[in-house]
Amino acid sequence: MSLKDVLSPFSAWKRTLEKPFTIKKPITEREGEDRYRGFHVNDIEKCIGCGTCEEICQNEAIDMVESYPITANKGDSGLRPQIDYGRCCWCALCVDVCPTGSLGMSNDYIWVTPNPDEWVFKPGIDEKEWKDDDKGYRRTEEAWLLDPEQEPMPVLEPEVRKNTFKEMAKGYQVTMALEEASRCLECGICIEACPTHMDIPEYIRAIRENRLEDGLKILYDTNPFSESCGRVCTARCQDVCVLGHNGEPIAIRWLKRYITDNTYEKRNEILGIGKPLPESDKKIVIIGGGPSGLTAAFYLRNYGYQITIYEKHDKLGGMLRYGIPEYRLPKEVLDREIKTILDTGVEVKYKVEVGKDVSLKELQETYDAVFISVGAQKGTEMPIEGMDTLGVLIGVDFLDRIAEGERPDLGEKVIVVGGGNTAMDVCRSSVRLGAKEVQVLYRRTEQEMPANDEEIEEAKEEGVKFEFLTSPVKISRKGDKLQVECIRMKLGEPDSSGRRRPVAIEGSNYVIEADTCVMAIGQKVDSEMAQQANIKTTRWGTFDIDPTTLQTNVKNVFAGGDCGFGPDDAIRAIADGKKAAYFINKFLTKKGEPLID
Amino acid sequence: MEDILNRLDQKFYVQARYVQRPNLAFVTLKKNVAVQAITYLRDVEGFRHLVMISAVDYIEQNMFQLTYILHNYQLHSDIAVRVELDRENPVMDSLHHLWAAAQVYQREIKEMFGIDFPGSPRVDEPMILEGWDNIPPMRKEFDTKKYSEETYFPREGRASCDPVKIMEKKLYRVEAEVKYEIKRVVRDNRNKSADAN
Amino acid sequence: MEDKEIKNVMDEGFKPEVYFCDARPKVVTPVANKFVRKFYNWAQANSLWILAFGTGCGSIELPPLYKARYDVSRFGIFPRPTPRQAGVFIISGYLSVKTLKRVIRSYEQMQNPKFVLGLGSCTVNGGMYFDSYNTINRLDYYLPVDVYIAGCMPRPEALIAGFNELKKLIKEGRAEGANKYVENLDWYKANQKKIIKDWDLPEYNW
Amino acid sequence: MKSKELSETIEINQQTPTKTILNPWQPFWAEQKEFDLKSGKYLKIWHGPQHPGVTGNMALELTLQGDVVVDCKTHVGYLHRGFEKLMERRKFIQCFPIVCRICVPEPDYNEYLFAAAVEELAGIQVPERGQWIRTLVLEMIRLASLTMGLGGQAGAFGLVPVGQWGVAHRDFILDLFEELTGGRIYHMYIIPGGVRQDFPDDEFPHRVELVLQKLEKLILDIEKLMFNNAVFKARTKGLGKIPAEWVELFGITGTNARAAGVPIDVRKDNPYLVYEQLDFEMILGSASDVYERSLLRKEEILNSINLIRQIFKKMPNKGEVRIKLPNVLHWKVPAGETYVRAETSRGEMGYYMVTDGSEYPRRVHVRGASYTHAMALLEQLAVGVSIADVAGLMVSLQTCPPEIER
Repeated sequence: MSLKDVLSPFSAWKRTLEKPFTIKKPITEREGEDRYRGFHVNDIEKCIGCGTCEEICQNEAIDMVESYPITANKGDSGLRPQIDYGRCCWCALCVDVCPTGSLGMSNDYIWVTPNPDEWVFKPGIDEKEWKDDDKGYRRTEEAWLLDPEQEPMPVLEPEVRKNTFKEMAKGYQVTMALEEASRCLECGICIEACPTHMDIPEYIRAIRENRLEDGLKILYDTNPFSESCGRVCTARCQDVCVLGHNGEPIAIRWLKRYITDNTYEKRNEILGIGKPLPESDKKIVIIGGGPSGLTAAFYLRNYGYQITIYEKHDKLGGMLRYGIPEYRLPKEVLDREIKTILDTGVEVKYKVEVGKDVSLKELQETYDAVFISVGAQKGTEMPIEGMDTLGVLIGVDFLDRIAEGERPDLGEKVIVVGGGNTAMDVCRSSVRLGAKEVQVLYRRTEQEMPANDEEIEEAKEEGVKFEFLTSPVKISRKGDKLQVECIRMKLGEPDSSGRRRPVAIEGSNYVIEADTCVMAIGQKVDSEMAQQANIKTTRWGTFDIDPTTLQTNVKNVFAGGDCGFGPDDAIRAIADGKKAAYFINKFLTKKGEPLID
Repeated sequence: MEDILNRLDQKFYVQARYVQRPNLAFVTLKKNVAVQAITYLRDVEGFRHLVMISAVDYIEQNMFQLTYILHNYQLHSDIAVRVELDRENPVMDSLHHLWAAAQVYQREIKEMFGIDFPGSPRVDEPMILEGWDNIPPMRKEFDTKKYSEETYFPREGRASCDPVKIMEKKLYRVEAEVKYEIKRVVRDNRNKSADAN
Repeated sequence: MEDKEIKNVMDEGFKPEVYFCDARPKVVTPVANKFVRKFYNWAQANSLWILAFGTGCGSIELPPLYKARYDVSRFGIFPRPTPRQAGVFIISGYLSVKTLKRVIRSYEQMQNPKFVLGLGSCTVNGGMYFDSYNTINRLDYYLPVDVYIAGCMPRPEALIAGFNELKKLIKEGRAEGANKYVENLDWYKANQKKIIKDWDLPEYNW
Repeated sequence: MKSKELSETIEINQQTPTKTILNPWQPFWAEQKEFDLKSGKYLKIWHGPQHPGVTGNMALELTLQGDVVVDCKTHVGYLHRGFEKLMERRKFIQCFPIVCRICVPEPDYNEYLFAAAVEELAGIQVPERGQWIRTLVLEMIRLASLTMGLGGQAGAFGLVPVGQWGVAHRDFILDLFEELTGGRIYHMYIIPGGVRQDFPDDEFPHRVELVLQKLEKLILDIEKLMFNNAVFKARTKGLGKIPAEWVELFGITGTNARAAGVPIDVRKDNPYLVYEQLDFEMILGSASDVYERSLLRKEEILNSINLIRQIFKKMPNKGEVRIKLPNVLHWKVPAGETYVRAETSRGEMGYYMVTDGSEYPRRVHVRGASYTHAMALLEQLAVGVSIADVAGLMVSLQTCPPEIER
């Protein structure tokens, strides 16, 4: 022990002159850092109540609860997270996983109370002092735990597909499907958006767990047109998909297609179709063998009724066959799918047009129930001069002809009027028929186009030109060319549908030369047969039905699909068919009682 | 590494080997030669550091797997010796005489898995748990959440809603009824036809 | 203890009932005089001595609290090494069953007035160990808690806020945890005995 | 101060395996000593769990003769939460918020090791910048832990000012963590695939440097106050000597082994993360007593400061910090087994992970660095030590009860 060892500790005295480390006012002086993970905040406008935070929370600290003033809505379950601070560990996994980015954490961290039952609150709804805090932990793009990118669907190259009606999308390979299926969060927000309410998370889970047979069964529980829907559905589910808020939605449609693509050979076997079904002596007639009618037939057959379908054409399928070009839905796919439905034991009368060949009144009297699903097959004509000029075609008729196998010569330049999915089908078919230049005229802008974005994108890839805010006013013929006179439009006030109404700009007329002009601006219902059985129709020509039960004013006649609600997509028609099956069964089993409470 | 494993294989039959990365290999040995083999690895091959002893419960195959990880300071590499034990009567030879640290691991494994190491000091004393009267907690059949809920009174008043159910109730009640009824009918038919086969 | 007593202990073994007061505790009623009572409360509120028993992870935030940076001794808060000198018991987070037994013992040894501070989620509803087989879920079944502090871990500032709340309660005369324990002693004991399987403590000792 | 008697009893401590062992199955560490408590010569007391000197919540059952310990049994389990069991019912992503609770002073090692084990089994490569940030975080937490540990070591021998400084300076490091990660004690920052977020801004390294300078200044003071202190020297020199032969026998790692002159350091032997690209020396001692171990820890603080500076100099300025995982809610890790290790301030910490291809780990075993130090070793070392020095001895082994019993 040296003297140095005794003295050197005293050097610590020099610290007495330093400024102390002590924080003078501990609670107010130092607020949490910008990234500090304090109490939760929630942007309740952004939050859609998907419950992903609840699922990832390893402490089971989060409950999804109904919370005033939020109510359930399209794409929003109306639930909001409620957090138990007797469980939370402030790990912020819920923030990092939040698909919409609504959840965050404030940098406020002081909360003391003598009452342990207070420790549950709904961030963003309950009044807390940190409710509107901007500081604190927020999810950044790099910290997001979810994958915003959709697995791309392999498609034919634009140069190849321009010349062929072969199916464009090739379908997912196994690894791609697994990858895509694993993105699903299983929140179930999509189920509501689907008109037929398919169990989407369930079949996606079946894919992930490689139980494709189960997946097929789940599909056929709610939709007997799964294979076609997997190709051409408008996929309203994808519009509300929770991942779509900050990235690309799950490719639900392609996943559905993946199941059917891999099981179609054994479909009847898996589903037990062809095996005896319950038999009832009641007979039901279905008018029109489109998606709606066939769906109704499939499920009514499962109830045991005897079904007869009256079909105007020589093949079933309705708009799926005659409205959708082959490159999106190959005919063999449709054929094998319809065969599955017919294998349940449905009788079909082809080439019989109800209203002309046989009267509706007669059917209504001889059968126990009638389901009308004739669709909306008539193309709308534009109320302009020169509609009957040679070379002016109607969109649906045009597609019908192509579906029948015709390959008309359209000339060099084709003009397509309209902005819906039919217009897209028409213009893309025109490209495939060899038109050098295809131009789409639409009276609003691209944002308002009702066609799917995907379709528009693909049409552009194939070289289709788009001309927005323009509308034809007159068509005439000069030599072998059509002279289409157009007028420029501008967007005015929003109308009843919420879209801004186009208004013509006076004097902005100009002329486009073309070989063919196709009008694809809408369809109407042909409901002439209704008078035969005194069925009421609406002023748009659709059947006047109860929107819930699909029943017309004649008790045993039901109508649905496009002819009930006006032109819409296939999945809507399928949903109507299913609903009709349910209510027809109810009508036949509970005679006289009201169909709904 | 391969040489060492080959030499080990010659002396004590190695049932399975698996090289996870160049400096970590797993070998499976028979229960009766394991302690000899570990002594050999320690004294001859220079694996003188017992990193840890651990057990894995393979309830599906009705066995426990004991893992001894040994480290060689010269080669900077590890060999993990795996020994499979019968789950009904799990007994293993103790190696407390090789490493002083082993007795602690063995005590813990005895407590957490119920694998016995006769002769190991204080092996029957409870180490971590006090007054435990259930099956050893690390065994797979022990459900910790259920036990916790039954024993420790979680706070009441927590209830969660399912987004799907709530949307069905609020937004499309009739259609949900349609869906479930149709689903029931279709499934009934399918099950009947499956039964008929 | 006399030498003779020590010899007795050595020979016959330790008998807790002889050496500990096993009497049932009594409720401490506040002083009737308003001014004296206020003075008592003021004095109690400003000398909160913590029992230095780190029961869980929360104890890692206690040293910063006592030490130079936060220096709570200026607020009359100071760690004490033994329960006999301490007035505040900080349950710093989760409690395993084994610790709970020692905690109860320490709590009962503390003299009145005494208070319990529950730190973090674990004391409220199990926190992140809600499904663990060895940790209790809610502290208020076994010990009366006066103030809870949110966090996992709470920052020392939050702890100081908790002490401020406790001071407020004491000054208002509402920190009645110890009396609650006495009044519901049977209920607390029954809960404690339910989970402490090898109960070898006297009913109440101090 | 050591009395003459005491220095004699310390001789008991010097038993080494070179002593002839009569029964190979009952070596000295397995002997059960019996003491006749009724004779009045011995006294049994409990040191902990409620004791200000123990590190964390654990207990030593000491048998004393006078004030010298003749037998010591450690009792753990007061902090047992069953992490290994809890992890078996949590998905891989859900595990990482709970693993950091295994060791309170150094949570990031648990996060890193868990992530590293999962990454190895799942075949994930972490981006380079992510690796550098991970190394930075690990060195920073080592610094924080050592600073507090040094303060605790001094505090256990009555040198309170060092404790005050150490804890306060650790707080400055925690402030940096708060900026970087958003958490003060539990950072939950290293996740499988990388780290959660990049630096908050470009000035962050500068703020770290300021804290490092403060620490360097502190070390100078600590040297004078603690290591040149006659009282500290007298109490710690010769106390708790670990013979070099014990290192392998007891599985001693880290500073405790290096103080005995055994050159083992996972950062050098099995370099992980970016330690290969960093330039540092293994710090070795020889005396292997409490004083030497404290001194080595002081050196380790300087080493860590040096490493942090190097990291800032060498790390890439831009780049990804983590790679996207597959959907974490359904993430399945392929079946396999692995063991990963890292050097914490207390020694080698390792994670042994077994997966079976499902969404949950089958088994995770955590080799706590102080597991053997605090149990088998302390039981041997405490024998022959004065009761007043037991707490100091325990701190010098850097025992950490939460990682012993998990």
